[in-house]
Formats: sequence, structure tokens, C-alpha cells
Amino acid sequence: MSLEPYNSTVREYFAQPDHAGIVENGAIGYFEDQGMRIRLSVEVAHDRLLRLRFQTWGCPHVIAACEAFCRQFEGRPVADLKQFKSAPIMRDLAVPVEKTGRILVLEDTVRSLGQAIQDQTFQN
Amino acid sequence: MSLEPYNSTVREYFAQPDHAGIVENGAIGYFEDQGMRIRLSVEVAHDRLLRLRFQTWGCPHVIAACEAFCRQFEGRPVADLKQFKSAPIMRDLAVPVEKTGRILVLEDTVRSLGQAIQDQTFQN
Amino acid sequence: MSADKQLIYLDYAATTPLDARVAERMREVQDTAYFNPSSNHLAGRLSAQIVAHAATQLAALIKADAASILWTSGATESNNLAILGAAGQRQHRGKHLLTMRTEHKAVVDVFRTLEKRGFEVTWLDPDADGRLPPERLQAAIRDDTQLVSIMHINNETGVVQDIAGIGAICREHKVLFHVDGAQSVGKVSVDLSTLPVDLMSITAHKFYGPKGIGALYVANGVALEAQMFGGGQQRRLRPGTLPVDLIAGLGEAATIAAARYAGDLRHLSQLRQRLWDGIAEVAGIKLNGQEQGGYPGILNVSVDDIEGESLLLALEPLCVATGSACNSQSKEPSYVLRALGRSDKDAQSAIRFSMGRATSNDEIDVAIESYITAVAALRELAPGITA
Amino acid sequence: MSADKQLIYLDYAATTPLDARVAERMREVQDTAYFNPSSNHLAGRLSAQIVAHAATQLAALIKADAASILWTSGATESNNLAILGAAGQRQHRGKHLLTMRTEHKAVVDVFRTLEKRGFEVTWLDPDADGRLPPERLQAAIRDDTQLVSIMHINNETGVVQDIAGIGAICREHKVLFHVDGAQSVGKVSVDLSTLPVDLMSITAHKFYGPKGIGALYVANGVALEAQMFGGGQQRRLRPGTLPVDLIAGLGEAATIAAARYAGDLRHLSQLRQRLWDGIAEVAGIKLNGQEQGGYPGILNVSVDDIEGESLLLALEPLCVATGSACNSQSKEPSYVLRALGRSDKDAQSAIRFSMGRATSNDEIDVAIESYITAVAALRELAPGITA
Ligand SMILES: Cc1ncc(COP(=O)(O)O)c(C=O)c1O
Ligand SMILES: Cc1ncc(COP(=O)(O)O)c(C=O)c1O
Repeated sequence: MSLEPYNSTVREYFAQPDHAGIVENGAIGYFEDQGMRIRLSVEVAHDRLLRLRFQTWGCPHVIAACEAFCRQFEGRPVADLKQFKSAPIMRDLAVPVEKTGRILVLEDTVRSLGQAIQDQTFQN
Repeated sequence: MSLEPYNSTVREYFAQPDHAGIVENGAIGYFEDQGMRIRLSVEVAHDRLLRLRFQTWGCPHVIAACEAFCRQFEGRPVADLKQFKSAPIMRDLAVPVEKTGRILVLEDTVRSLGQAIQDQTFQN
Repeated sequence: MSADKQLIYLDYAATTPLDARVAERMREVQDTAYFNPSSNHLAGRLSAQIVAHAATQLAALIKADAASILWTSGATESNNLAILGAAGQRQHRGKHLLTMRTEHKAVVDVFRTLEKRGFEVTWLDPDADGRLPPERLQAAIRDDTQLVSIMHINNETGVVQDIAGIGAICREHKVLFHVDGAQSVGKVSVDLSTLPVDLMSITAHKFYGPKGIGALYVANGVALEAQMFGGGQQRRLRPGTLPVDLIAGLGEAATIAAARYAGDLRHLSQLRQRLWDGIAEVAGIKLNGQEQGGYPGILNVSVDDIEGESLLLALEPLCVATGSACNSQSKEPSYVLRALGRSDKDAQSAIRFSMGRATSNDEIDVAIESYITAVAALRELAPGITA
Repeated sequence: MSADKQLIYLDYAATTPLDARVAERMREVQDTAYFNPSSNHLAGRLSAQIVAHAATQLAALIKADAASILWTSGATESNNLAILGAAGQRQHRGKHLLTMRTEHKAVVDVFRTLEKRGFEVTWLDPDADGRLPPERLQAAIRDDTQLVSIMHINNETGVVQDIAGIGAICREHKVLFHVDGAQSVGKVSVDLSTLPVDLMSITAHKFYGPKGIGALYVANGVALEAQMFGGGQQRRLRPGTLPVDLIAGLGEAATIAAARYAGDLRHLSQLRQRLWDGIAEVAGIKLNGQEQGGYPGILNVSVDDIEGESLLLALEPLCVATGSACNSQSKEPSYVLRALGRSDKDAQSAIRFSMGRATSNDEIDVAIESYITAVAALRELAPGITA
């Protein structure tokens, strides 16, 4: 039986993915696995994640997880990215166990984003 | 499923077994088989079956068959008893095949009755 | 004896009418939530919520967890799934099974099938009052016994088995215990939070719910082999589109039953006493089942020297059962009554009166008069020759 | 995208609402003839007559003999009984069985079970349009083939199989032919007086009848092993108290369907054309199934670069199915569409629109707009990375 598969946060973020999009010339993190693909892009200034945007091909939970990540980290220090863990997001979004793997793709994308920021920094 | 098990004749004879009873001092035929028991009794005058009565322990079809027999043969010559066959009664009463054996008990009782009349005649 | 006369329905053990609130609930669901509860969209989820709510309603009635409810088409299917499913699941541990001779056909025939498939079944006899002495069960349990199936309330006689006592023995020997609760759930107290029962069959149409829907209670941790295949519904144990309206009806019937079964039992006890008082004086009458302590909705009597089929016809327009209602096609004398020690002839003359919520004193009085008259009339047909 | 919005139900292939006349007939029976059709008294006979009448109604719809109707709880049970019952009955003659990869789960999983029990099953592939070329069947039949099971109308795609052609081959080889008619009976012409079919599964809730009731057509002379045991009902083939109201409802639904299916088909064809015309221009859209000649109540489309679950959510409050509605718990890409040659990704993005008697042009127009908007919105979320 199909009881409510999405909590209100998932529905809200899915309906209003305010951080969907791409930051032109921003640092870009990308990862794909399990058929899900996520791209994060960010404009960094003064070691802060000034503008954070996502693009994704994924299910509603993945979309909401991307939006949740952007909402949480926009404005925070770049260094905070290291602390990112998907577990709290999974809890907030009540992600069903069978989808856990998909959300881990976000972790990998965030790691890739951190790397890209570092690379950019080194390039500059 | 239980579609109508009794036709209207069975219902009528069962509800109004006009010939139920016994003829005191009459000739008596008796037979039992298959858990069914039938007793026929008759007052004979001028070689005719003047008053014909039955008693039975049996299912509705057996009761109706006894009544049918009495209705048919009352008033007829004793000699007609020889011609009795249960098949027409079974047809009139729409007796289900699995009950055929029970109605044959009536045939045996009629035979027994014929014998009893003969015996009575010889005694006189 | 004509069909035109007003029917007097005294066959509530065969099936009951729909409670008006149940019918209303079903209409509501049919109108607004007729969707497939497995459908992955808003409409489907509406229906899924109704199914989930009905599970809590039934679970509340039997004091169980809603997750232990499996929907089926009725107690026949529940019995089949429980017995075939448990026997199949555990056959590698042993192939000995235990049941009683007085079970419903939907249990008896399942065990007969298992016998053909190489299982060994011990058929326990009841005492003359229909009850299974727990010691008899205890003595029959072997090392390879895997399943015991004993009904709660007998459908022909109303005899009530000691489910707590029997269940305790099963637990002690780690044997699975299935109970056919078709005649008990919704009619008497069934508290699965204390009763040591692993599987219980339930059917809605015996307690004013809809026909065509039932349930199997499966205690947490009890594994069964599915008997029907296809689709992922109900944890693959019982596939098929869930009939959301019937399930909602069952749930509503359960809630109503929980609130009123105690009052129903008082009503039925009074009716049964009145009926028995009215016919007890008929010569040669015998009560089948327990004198005391049986389910009061059923009164089963035999009587000397009466042919059962003629009695049934003479009782019209009274609607009562001879033998088992679920099996009344066959004219065989009831095997249940034979197991209680009745002769073929006694079993053959048995009439089961079963009363329900709507049964009135007036109807009972008509029943009493009809019974007395019919017996007298049939005896008149065969004086002397019926010894 | 909120649950408050008015639902637009386009999932008639999953289940349909009750026709008002069917509901009325059921109420009438519930009120006046709620009895057990097996009970041997006036009330029981009243119910038995209603059951008999319903059998003639269903038989008239499919042009069969009323005696060939066996009542079940739905097509899942009918499929199980037909396939397990026929395979079991004939296993001494051979253990080879034939079916298609695109069957419903309630057929697929039954054959999988038979494989575990030592039967050999050949799984036939359809052509890209979903149809089984009769030659392919012909080539697969062996000396030991006992049963062929092919569905009439596919529940996901609306693909219609050539039942006459397939049946002729089965007859020629003296192989039993079962047809899952869950999506066809009551919706298109099914004439069993000419179709060479031995067994056909039927379910009422797909053609505006009640849920929880179905039937299995069993041609004269075809023997089956029972799969459920207990009680003498239905020639021992399928025991359990018959739900007289549901059966009466099925009968009524059959009579209504017989009178109006042709008109329904015209209505559905027009709706399907309108829908397809409205969305055919979406970039990367693909129709799954037959271009022409399929069942017009279903339109199944895939679209490039869209994740199916997100599409379904974005389409709310449209109620449509992804994959098989009967199996929509699983997020696996539809095996039916995979068998038609679709990639996992295409199968995963598939949406089944299924229309019914009450579907309006307005609803279709909303569906068109929603679909176009949802696809565009999701593509916006992932431009470039979705190649
Ligand atoms: C004790 C018992 N078990 C099982 C059944 C079968 O129930 P159903 O007809 O709902 O399948 C019945 C009644 O028919 C019953 O009385
Ligand atoms: C083709 C097909 N077969 C079988 C079934 C199963 O029918 P039911 O849910 O009535 O058991 C369905 C629908 O669920 C179906 O579409």
C-alpha cells in the first residue's frame, strides 16, 4: 500500500526548488551513481558559500535533498562543507531506507564541490 | 447453491397429505430401506381399492410420493396395483436422482400391499 | 408452509445482514475513495489510508497490532492460507499436525489435502459436550508436531473451546497455534494480547460486516508460505487489488462489535433461554453441545423419530439450518454431531437455531410454536413405525 | 502540486468507480437477500437465485454458458486457480508451459512458482509493438506443452493480443488456453462462443463493478485442481460463502457493459486521440504499445531525460500510473516496457494515462497542460546533465 511517501518538507522543496539553477563561472561539483546525477555550483567570496545552486536528475527526495543542502549551506564558511553529513537531511526529509544510497550521491557531490573550490582557489 | 429443491406438487402433497393415516382392519403393506419406512393400508371392496392410506418416515419427496400413489389408486381395481411403476411419480415430483432409491421403497411397499390383499382374500 | 409468508431468519451463524453504519461507511468509500490502495498517487493514498485505518479498527477489536492483519476474501481463505502456509513453511522441521474432528469443512478439507501431500494429521475427538480436554491435546503432541488448529466457537453447536488452555500447551511445546475464529471474532471477547495464539481466521459477514472479506491475524514473527502469487501487495503474502470498501466495512463492523458484543451476548442469552424453555418439553428432544458456557447465539437440538429434511420443510418460513449451514448441500448426517456421540438418526434430525441482533422474542415464540407443531405433524405421519 | 486540489482520476485501468445502478443493485440485495446461497431454506434459495441470475448476466456478456462461471475474489485468484489448477491437473501428461514476458504479475509470479515446482516455462517475447506473433507461439509448442496463458489486453500499454489466432494454434495442438481477461471483459467484445478459449480470468472492479469479486470462465470439460479447500460450494473447486451482493453487482455490471461497451470505446478513442494530439509534440516523447488497434482506454508514453517518480509527483493532482499500477510499490522500471525494447530510462519515465466513462475533454486538457508543464519544469532542474 502506498501511504504518504513524501513529508511536507520534501513536498515544499520539490514544489519550490529556490536553489535550482547554476552559478555561471562558479565552482562546480558533480557526481552520478545509482542513476542519479547531481551538479552543485557555487560562488565563493571571502571563504563563504555566497550563492549555492543545484541541478539534478533524480527522484523527489534527491531534489529535496539538494534544495535542503543549498538552504543550509548558503552563506556559511567554505570550511563547513567538510562537516556535511547527509544523515540529518535524510532524517528531515524522512528518506526511506531503500533510497539511502541515492542521497549518498549528494555527499559525494558535496565532496566534489569542496575539491572544486579548493582547485579554483589554487588556480587563482 | 440451493435452488428450489421441491416442485409445487411436492409442496402441495407435503402440506396437505390427505391420505395420511391408517385404515383400521385394512390390508397392510410395509417396507423399509435406505432409512425410509412406508406403510400402506387399504380397505378393499368389490375388488376395488376403496380407501387407501399411508404412513411414512421419510423425506418430503417420499411423503409426497406416498400421497401421490394414494390419490392415483384410490377407487381403482385391485388388479391395477400390478401396473404400478414409480417412474411417472418421480417425474411428476421431479425427484432428484440421488433420491431415486428412496422412491423405489414405495414400489416395494406397493408390492407388499398387493400380497397382503391377496392373502386377506384367501383367508376369507 | 408457503413461500409467501414472512421469512423468520434464524440462521445468523450462516451469515448476518449488514449493519446500517457499515453499509453507510462502505457507500462513503465507494463514492469518494474507490481507488486502488496500491496506486502511487493521491487517490491511491487516500484509499491506502482507509485500509490502514480499518486495520487499526480490527486490531483494536482483537487487541492486536495493526501490522498483524492480513486481508483475505473470508475465513475459508484465511484457514487455507494459515494451515497450508504454516505447514509448508515448517515442513522441513516435521510433518505432524493436530486438529479436531469437529472443525469446519474449511479446516477439515485443508488437513485432508495435507494428508494427501504426505503430512500426518491426528484428528482429536471432543468430549460429549464438544470440548477438547487440554490433556488430550497434550498427550497427542509429538516432537515433530508443527501446527495445532482448533476452532474457537463451533459453527453448528456453539461449543466454545478453551483457547487459552490449548494455546498454553502449544507455546510450551513450541508448536504453532491456529484458531478458526470465524464464529467468535466480533461476537465474543477475543483478546490476542493475552491469548497465546499465532494465527487466527476472521470473516466479516458473521458479525454484520460485508461478505467477501476476511482477515488472517498473523502474530509477529510467524512465517507463512504464500498460497496465491502475483503483485507485491500485502508483503507478497496475499496479492490482488485490495477491496477498499469491503475492508472499510469490516473495520467499521469491528468497531461496532467492540462496543456492543457484551450487550449482544446478554440479548442472545435471553433469547436462547426462551427458545430452550419453549421446546425442552418436546418428547425425545436433545440439546447438542454444551448445556452451559456455549455461545448463546446458537441452539442446536435433535429429536427422536423425525426425518430432518421433512422437519426443515415443515418449519418454513422459519429459516434455520440442518447440519452445517456451510455444507448443507450434502444430506449426510453432520460429522460434527456424530463426533459428539450422536447417532446418525439423531444427527439427521438436528436443527440449528441461530439468533442475532435483530431477533425478537416474538420471532422466538413463532419458532417455538412451529417446532412443536412440525414435530407433532411429522409424528402423526408415522406413528408406531418410527421406533 | 497540493493534495487540496481536485483530483483528476486517470487511472481507470487500476480500478473503476461503481456504476450507480450496480451500487443500487448491491444495496437491494444487501437489504433483502443477504443470505447464504448455500443455506437450505427459503432465504438461502432467494440468494441462490440471485447468484444464478448473475451468472446468466455475466455469461451473456461473454457469450458463454452460465454453468461455466466460477466465482472468485478477483482476477488474481482466477489466474492462480486457472494456471496452478490446470498445470497440476495435467502434469502427468507433461510439464511444459507457455506464457509471455509481458503478462501481469498475477500470471508471471504464478509461473515463477511453477518453475520452482519443477515445471518448465517458456517466456515468449512480444514484438516491439507488444503483440505476440502467432508463429512465435506455434514454434514454441512442444509435445509436452500443456498450457498456454496469454492476456487479452495489457494493463500497462493497452496492447491487444490476437486471442482468436493464438487460441486456434492451441486447439490445433490440443493445448489448454488460458486468457487473463482482467482488462478486456466488460470493456471490449469478448465472444467465447467463437473464441477458442478454455479458461478466462475476469474481475468486476475493472468494469464499474465491485472490488473483491471476480470469476473464472471454465469451458465445459476442462478439469482443474482446486487450490482452496473446504465446503462443497462451487463443485468443490472454490469453497467459501458466496458474497451474494458482490456477485449481483458483478452481474449488473456485466449487463450494463454489454449494452454500452461499444459507445464507451468510441468515447475513449476520442479522448485518447485528444490526449495524444496534445502531448505528441513534447520533445523526446514515445508512445509505448500499438500505434493503432490497441485498447483506447490506455495511453502509455515515455519521454527522454525525465525521472519517473519526480514526473509523477509533478503531475499531481493528476492520478496516473507509472509502470504497472498493480505493482507500483516497486520502483523497478516496468518489465513490460523493457520487453517491448524500451531502455531502463525510458521505462522509468513512462506514464500510463487510463481513461474511463466519466473522463471529460476538460480533464484531458488539464492532463495535457500538466504533462507539458511538468516535463518542462523537471528539464529545467537538470539541463545539460541529462543526456
Ligand atoms: C467456523 C467457520 N469457519 C470458516 C467458515 C468459512 O467462512 P467464509 O464463508 O467467510 O469463508 C465458517 C462459515 O462459513 C465458519 O462458521
Ligand atoms: C491484466 C490484469 N490481470 C490481473 C489483475 C489482477 O486483478 P485483481 O486485482 O482483481 O485480482 C489485473 C489488475 O489488477 C490486471 O490488470
